[in-house]
Amino acid sequence: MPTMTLLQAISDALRYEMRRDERVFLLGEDIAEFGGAFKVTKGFVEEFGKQRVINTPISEAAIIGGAIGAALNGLIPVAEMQFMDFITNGFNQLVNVAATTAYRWGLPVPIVVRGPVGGGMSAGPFHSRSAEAWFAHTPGLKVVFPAFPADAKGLLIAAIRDPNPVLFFEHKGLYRKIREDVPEGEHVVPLGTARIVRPGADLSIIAYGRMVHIALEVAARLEDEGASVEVVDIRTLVPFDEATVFDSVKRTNRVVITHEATLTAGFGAEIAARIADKAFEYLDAPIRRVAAFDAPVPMAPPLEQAMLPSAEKLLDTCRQVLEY
Amino acid sequence: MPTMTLLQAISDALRYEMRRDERVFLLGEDIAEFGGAFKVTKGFVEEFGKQRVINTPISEAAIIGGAIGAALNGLIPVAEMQFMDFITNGFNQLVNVAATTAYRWGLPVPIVVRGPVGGGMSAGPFHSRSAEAWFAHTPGLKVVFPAFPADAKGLLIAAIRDPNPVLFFEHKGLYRKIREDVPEGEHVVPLGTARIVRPGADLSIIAYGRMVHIALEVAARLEDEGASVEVVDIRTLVPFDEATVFDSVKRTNRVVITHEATLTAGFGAEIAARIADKAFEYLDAPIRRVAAFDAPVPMAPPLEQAMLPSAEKLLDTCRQVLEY
Amino acid sequence: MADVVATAEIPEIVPTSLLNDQQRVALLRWMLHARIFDEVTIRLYRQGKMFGSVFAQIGHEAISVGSAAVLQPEDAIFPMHRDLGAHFVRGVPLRTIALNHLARQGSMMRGTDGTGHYADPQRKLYGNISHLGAMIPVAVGYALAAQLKGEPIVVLNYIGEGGAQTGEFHEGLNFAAVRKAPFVLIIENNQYAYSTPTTEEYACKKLSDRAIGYGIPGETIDGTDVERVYEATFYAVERARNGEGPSLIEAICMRMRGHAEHDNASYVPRELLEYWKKRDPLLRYQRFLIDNGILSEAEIQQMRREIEAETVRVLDDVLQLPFPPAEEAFKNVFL
Amino acid sequence: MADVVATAEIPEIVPTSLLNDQQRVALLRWMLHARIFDEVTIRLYRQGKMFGSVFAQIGHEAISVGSAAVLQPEDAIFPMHRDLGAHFVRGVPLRTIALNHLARQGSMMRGTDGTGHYADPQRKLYGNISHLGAMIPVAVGYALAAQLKGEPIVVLNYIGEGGAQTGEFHEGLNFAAVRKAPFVLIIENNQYAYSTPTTEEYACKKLSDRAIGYGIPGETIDGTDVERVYEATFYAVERARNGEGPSLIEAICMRMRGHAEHDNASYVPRELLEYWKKRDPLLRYQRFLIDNGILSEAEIQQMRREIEAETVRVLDDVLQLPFPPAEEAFKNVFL
Ligand SMILES: Cc1ncc(C[n+]2csc(CCOP(=O)(O)OP(=O)(O)O)c2C)c(N)n1
Ligand SMILES: Cc1ncc(C[n+]2csc(CCOP(=O)(O)OP(=O)(O)O)c2C)c(N)n1
Ligand SMILES: [Mg+2]
Ligand SMILES: [Mg+2]
Repeated sequence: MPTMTLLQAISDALRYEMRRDERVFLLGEDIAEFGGAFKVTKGFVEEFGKQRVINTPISEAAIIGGAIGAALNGLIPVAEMQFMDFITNGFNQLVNVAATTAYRWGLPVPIVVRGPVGGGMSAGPFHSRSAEAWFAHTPGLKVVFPAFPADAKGLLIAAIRDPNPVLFFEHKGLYRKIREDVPEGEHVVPLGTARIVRPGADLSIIAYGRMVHIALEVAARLEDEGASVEVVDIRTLVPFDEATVFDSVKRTNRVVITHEATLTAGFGAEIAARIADKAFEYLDAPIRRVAAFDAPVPMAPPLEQAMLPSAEKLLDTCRQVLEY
Repeated sequence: MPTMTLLQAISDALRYEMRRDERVFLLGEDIAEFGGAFKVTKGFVEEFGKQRVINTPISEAAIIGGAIGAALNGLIPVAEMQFMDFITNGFNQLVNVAATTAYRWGLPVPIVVRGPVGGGMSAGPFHSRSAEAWFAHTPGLKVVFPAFPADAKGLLIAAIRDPNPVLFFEHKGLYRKIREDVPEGEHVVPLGTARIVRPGADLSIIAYGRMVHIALEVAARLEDEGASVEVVDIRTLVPFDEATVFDSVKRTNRVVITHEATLTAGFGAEIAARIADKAFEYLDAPIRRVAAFDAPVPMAPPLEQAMLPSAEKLLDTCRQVLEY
Repeated sequence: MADVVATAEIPEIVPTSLLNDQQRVALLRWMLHARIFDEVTIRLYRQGKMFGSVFAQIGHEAISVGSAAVLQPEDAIFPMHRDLGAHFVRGVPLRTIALNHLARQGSMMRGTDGTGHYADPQRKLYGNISHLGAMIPVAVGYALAAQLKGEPIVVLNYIGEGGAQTGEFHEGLNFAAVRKAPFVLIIENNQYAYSTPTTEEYACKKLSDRAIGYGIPGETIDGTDVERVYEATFYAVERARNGEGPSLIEAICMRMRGHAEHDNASYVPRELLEYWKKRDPLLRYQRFLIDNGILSEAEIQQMRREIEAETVRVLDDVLQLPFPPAEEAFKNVFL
Repeated sequence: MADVVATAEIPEIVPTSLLNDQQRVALLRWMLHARIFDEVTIRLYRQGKMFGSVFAQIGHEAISVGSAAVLQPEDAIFPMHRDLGAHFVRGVPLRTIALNHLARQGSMMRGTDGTGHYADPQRKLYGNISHLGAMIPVAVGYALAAQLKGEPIVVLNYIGEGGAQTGEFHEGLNFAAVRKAPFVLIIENNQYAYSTPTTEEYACKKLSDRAIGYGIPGETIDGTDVERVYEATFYAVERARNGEGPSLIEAICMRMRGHAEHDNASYVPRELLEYWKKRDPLLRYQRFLIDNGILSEAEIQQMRREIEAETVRVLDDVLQLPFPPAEEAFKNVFL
């Protein structure tokens, strides 16, 4: 199995699907000759031509709306947002057109809207937002947020084959940082399946995206302190794998939920609420969340580090919950 | 004190503020001579002129962006969305411009974006959405959702005087249905203050908007069954009055949260998560939520009634929690 | 506006050589269908028997019918909310239209939505959503896909002059122009967006002048002359089919009713309505057909009676039907 | 494009009678400030000493400087991301610019944001956000408020030709036109949006033709001729101040560097850059001033040295400063 970065795994998934199914095509800003701002589609235009790797004007509503229309006409578009922050300009297309078409028309809208998200690189308030909760609160959209290269490949392939609109969030801080063996060729990770990335007995950390890696780091440190911490990577927010999460909580009886998005009304609240409802009697401690402070993502490193959730904050919170 | 409907109270607040402060002006579609789709601004153009009651093109981004710019230039704009559903077309202006200006520039953006929301009148998926959670998850925006005429007036006046961008949700099903005495003239309800609209000892229902009225109905029915149910109307989602909610839960030890918005990642999840964290030890039962089924709001009455949260569902859930 | 118009002439129907008499009769039939559907639903609305809003398209018939009639069955159509005529042209059965409008059991939308919001993929008809402008990028994407697949189809899409002020109008049309997509957009300029007159919607003389800024052909035509609409659409469609890219057509007409039937449109000056009443697209076309010996007054009346009887019967029938059952609410959020 | 351009002529500076020699010297000074700021930050970027991106505006100086110079202090300006020249024209001190660009302690944005995103309300300068097009409706709203208050100010706003394809461009400009807001929008057409050439961004000949569709004046000008920019802006601003409404100006130039300094712009044909190098707005204006005896070569070199020394000193200084403290992150989410 070749070793790939998260970014390479995403490119690999796109290339694999485009080779396999000629209905799959790409559209987005600067994705053709230039290969996209992060080079996810580097070399694609050479292999697939300008008909299947389409540079668009700076028009996110046209990109997403165009993808929807192409899907209605039998193609399988994968739209890139240069940064996921810009999805706000195509928001209406996603929440009102894409999200309601299956329900109203019974017609598939097999689009994927993917792109980089997240903070930690001093990119400021307009290039760092984690916006997944807006979409998790919009019935009709699936929401995927991988943490590992192999999962990213398998989930992206599943997303492309899914008949529903899927939002696919790629943490740009992981793009070139995380590297692992990734199966060549066919590799599908079904949407809606969480994964226990580290088993443990005393506490469950429920995480996704970049925070999975921080959770693993924290779990390792807590092991030195004698605590056995389980880390669950939910991988997809919608559909949400309740069984794996509840099962973990039922075994550990303590839970900390973490994401990089801001705290209030973030997806962590949904996870907490479900546990507080359906796994209530298994809880030996309050459910705690570790998330970003409720603010835009600031640019200067000291501010950004303070605003984003950190290993320290997660560690601290886990200790509190373990000691409760 | 005059008796007013929710709609009249909102008009009254707007009129009062426009008379008091000539910086206040209105913009939106069809709000001038026509008085708006729901007639909230009927008669306003006659009193305040076309300079302060501005009909706009069908351009929600221009309406909201225009309001932001006018606010930067010293005015206090109140923008009407003909239906709050259309806010998706001005979403970028709200979440990226309005929400970040205080943080980045230290400058006030005293805008209010208000309009009708909610289902129950067979208005279909594009005229019925409850979208408040998107904005509650966007730091820098305040979110208000009144249930009663007097509160609506007092909260709208507070929203207009607030230096921050405020989203003001008006349930159209309450516009002409709810009527009560409303203080004449000056009447301010501070943002961030919940209100116990019915005291009780055995269970707290935490609600806002239309669901407050359903909660009251359910509380009355449960009283007949011998249960004493408290109903807390949170009134504003952001800022959120933790103290009043926690205090209620600490007294009753049982809680049901309800809103008309769809369940997953709705604001009820945030309320549940906070309780499961900070009032955990007071809980004698799981935290339950009663919200809409995760779907677009369908049009035909049987579907819509099934999809929206109902008194029956709330009653059922309350009984379960009481019996737990 | 009102002054200009009061003294304005009523233009003659400009016959096009592209149509034969049989086609002309078909155009009239579709226009009658649209008009009568409105008349009947307005009546039902007044009687409190309707469900949902009635967005009458009286005054618009020549646009939706004259343009949709140009299309081949493989072509796709994305109508706006006053394009019932196009639904008839595409061959959607009256009963299907009624079932969807009234959200009854048997509707393709299963009660999830109503009015003309449905899609009939067999007939390549994709309804609008309420959010004005939203379907423009979608229709463009549909056209783009045809282009990528090498299918020589054309996509016809409509928008009100009010909806032409949305950002999605701009992004969609520009994208179509850049990609030379086989796309034709018709702006139905009916003088009002709800209560708002055109003077408060835009400041240019002709909305077709927007085409210049996209590098595509634009034309403003009489939207009450079905022959003129047919001809203008014909050349735009031909151009699109030949790979020469999109066109923009502004068709001028008048919304003869309120925005929907709850609205008495008291904000519309009397004279304006008086004038446009004389320009009624249906009556003028009837006169044209009679004057040219294509149909007799009696034949038209007969046609009218048949269509009316059918419309009343179908609507009455459909109104008897139950709404779809509650369980439908829980299906198909995802496929 | 590359072919057309290779053989194209280098236009002469067209002197405007609106400027006197003292003003001309000021224009040059501001252009030098902008150019040198870029040169120094590019150097720092290469040395790994910069913070954040460097969006050089080399090739754009005549636009931001020539247009901003027209404004009165009460007028407001909403620049885009290559309008550093305008910041200098407005009198923002170099140190303030540097503090904000580098997000250092003492920056008006307290480290929450960087580059030219700051606002200086005293100088009526409101920076852009990253989302292209977003500030157009905002600038229009600012102009609208002035109109409502009866203040005779004008709002000058800029957008790239790429940003002109956003929905907010359309909604904002149309709203301004309808309200006859005192608003001037300059499209800085520098041939590329990141890697995307204009042919993949829009299909019209001149973006100023979009003005027709809004019913406002539009003009395409040489954006490398600071006198021409001044003149075109002057009349547009005068018009706006007289209550005659907005104007659209397309100023043609070339982005002489990558999108930002991380980008080597290898996608730009060599000949294109060769050609535009000869059309350098700064060098040509220097030559014009020398040829017309307004400044000597030596005086210009002296000016250059002074500005360079100051720029280097200020940037070095500011780079020594710490970032604002972490606590700032928790302030001012709400006021
Ligand atoms: C984006 C959006 N904003 C507001 C509305 C509310 N609305 C529905 S129809 C309408 C007027 C439409 O005018 P126009 O596009 O000219 O079409 P017409 O009804 O005149 O045929 C408005 C404002 C909407 N549907 N969508
Ligand atoms: C709405 C939006 N989409 C995408 C981007 C990413 N982006 C940043 S700059 C840029 C190119 C801008 O081109 P143009 O407007 O011509 O300005 P230039 O950089 O050429 O001066 C893009 C695509 C963005 N900032 N905003
Ligand atoms: Mg109209
Ligand atoms: Mg450019």
